[in-house]
Amino acid sequence: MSRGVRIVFLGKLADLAGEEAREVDAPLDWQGLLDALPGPLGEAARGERTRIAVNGALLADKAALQAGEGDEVALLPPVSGG
Amino acid sequence: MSRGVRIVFLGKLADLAGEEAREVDAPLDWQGLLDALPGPLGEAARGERTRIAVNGALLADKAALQAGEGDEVALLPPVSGG
Amino acid sequence: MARDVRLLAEPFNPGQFIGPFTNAHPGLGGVCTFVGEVRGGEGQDAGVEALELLHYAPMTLPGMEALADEALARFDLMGIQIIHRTGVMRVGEPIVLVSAAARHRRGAIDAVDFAMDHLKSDSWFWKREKRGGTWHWIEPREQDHADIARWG
Amino acid sequence: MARDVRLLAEPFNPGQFIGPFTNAHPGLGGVCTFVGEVRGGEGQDAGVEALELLHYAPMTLPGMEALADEALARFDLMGIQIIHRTGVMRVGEPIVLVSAAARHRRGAIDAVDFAMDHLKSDSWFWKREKRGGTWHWIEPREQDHADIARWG
Repeated sequence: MSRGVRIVFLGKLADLAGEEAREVDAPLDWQGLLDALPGPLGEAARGERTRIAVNGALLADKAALQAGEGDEVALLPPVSGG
Repeated sequence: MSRGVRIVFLGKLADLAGEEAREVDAPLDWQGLLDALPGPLGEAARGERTRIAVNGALLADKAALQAGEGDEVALLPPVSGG
Repeated sequence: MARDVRLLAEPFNPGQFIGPFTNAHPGLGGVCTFVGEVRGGEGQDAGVEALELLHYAPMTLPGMEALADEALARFDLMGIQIIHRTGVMRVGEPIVLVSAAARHRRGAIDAVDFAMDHLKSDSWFWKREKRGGTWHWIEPREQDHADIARWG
Repeated sequence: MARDVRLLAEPFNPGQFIGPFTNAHPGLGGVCTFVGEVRGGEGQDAGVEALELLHYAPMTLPGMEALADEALARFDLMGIQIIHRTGVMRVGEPIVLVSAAARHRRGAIDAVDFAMDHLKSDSWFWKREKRGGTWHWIEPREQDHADIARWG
């Protein structure tokens, strides 16, 4: 089993990515994440309405992302309305 | 069957009256009702929190009571709380 | 627009009303239901052996029907159901059930809230409770007036 | 104080939850329940063939549990139950059920209102609907922010 960092794409970001998750090398910081997500996916990651969680915990500041081996980084677009 | 006026006592007024209803002679006006209800029952009828209905229709002004043969006059104490 | 208003003299099971009411409104977004039961066991309710609800047939059901119509006019509903017990009940028995069906939840929830406030404070029911073998009449509460005043 | 929070991947019947939840709280004064279903048939909902709710396991259920705890802390409840579907649903299928049991009705009704506003606007679900054979993502609505703002 890979011991990199797993990036999970939620909601329509999975459509944008063409997959629900991908593995990248550890460690992964904010710049590394943007480098790993070119094009519209990277733009979405930068967007202020997209939240990022590491192992289920929301980051208050995305730029502070620090993920290591075995961590799961989730890209969370805004939730759908009622 | 009597064709007088039926007076119905609701809630605790039935306890006060010792019965749920009584028949009195028609016609019945406000003074006639008070004459028919001596003591605490008459006091309760006068009380501003007791409403009076004729054949299920609330009177806006109790003193305007006019009941004829076959009418039902209800004495309604305040409803119980929630 | 369905209106179903009933006075029941015998115990009822809320499930017998909620399912059919829901199924009667295809396309709905939500159903809000409140079921009130005879409260017992604690504080001021300790020692309650039974509750009796008295009504006045010429006024009580017509008043509930008028309340249902008011809720239908005031909120954006597909239907409303108001079921109320009369007679003697024991602790834990359902007294009242109000369900509102609507395309959007806000109307359904507000209609139930509105109907319960008015049923409790402004409907023709007189209650007494039995404690230690003796019946005691329940008086109006100040809170009831405050509840009604919420609706302007 | 009972808390029952579940994510279900398969269809459910509201009655299977409401009865047992009610029976689990002897002495209660009332139970308020809201059941939301997949809306269909009219206006902007015409032509909806199916709805899919996606969740994120590490966050969605924990978020619902935190919401239930917040409702228990905020309202005077005996218990709360939150059941939410995930996966693909057709029109008329229940999506969500929230029940609150309390000694007094106000707490039960307000808790359901509170939980629904937060579930709809502030929980980790992403929805898409199928129209004409094609899936479309549902975007956030302005109304959702207004709903949350009601609770200060």
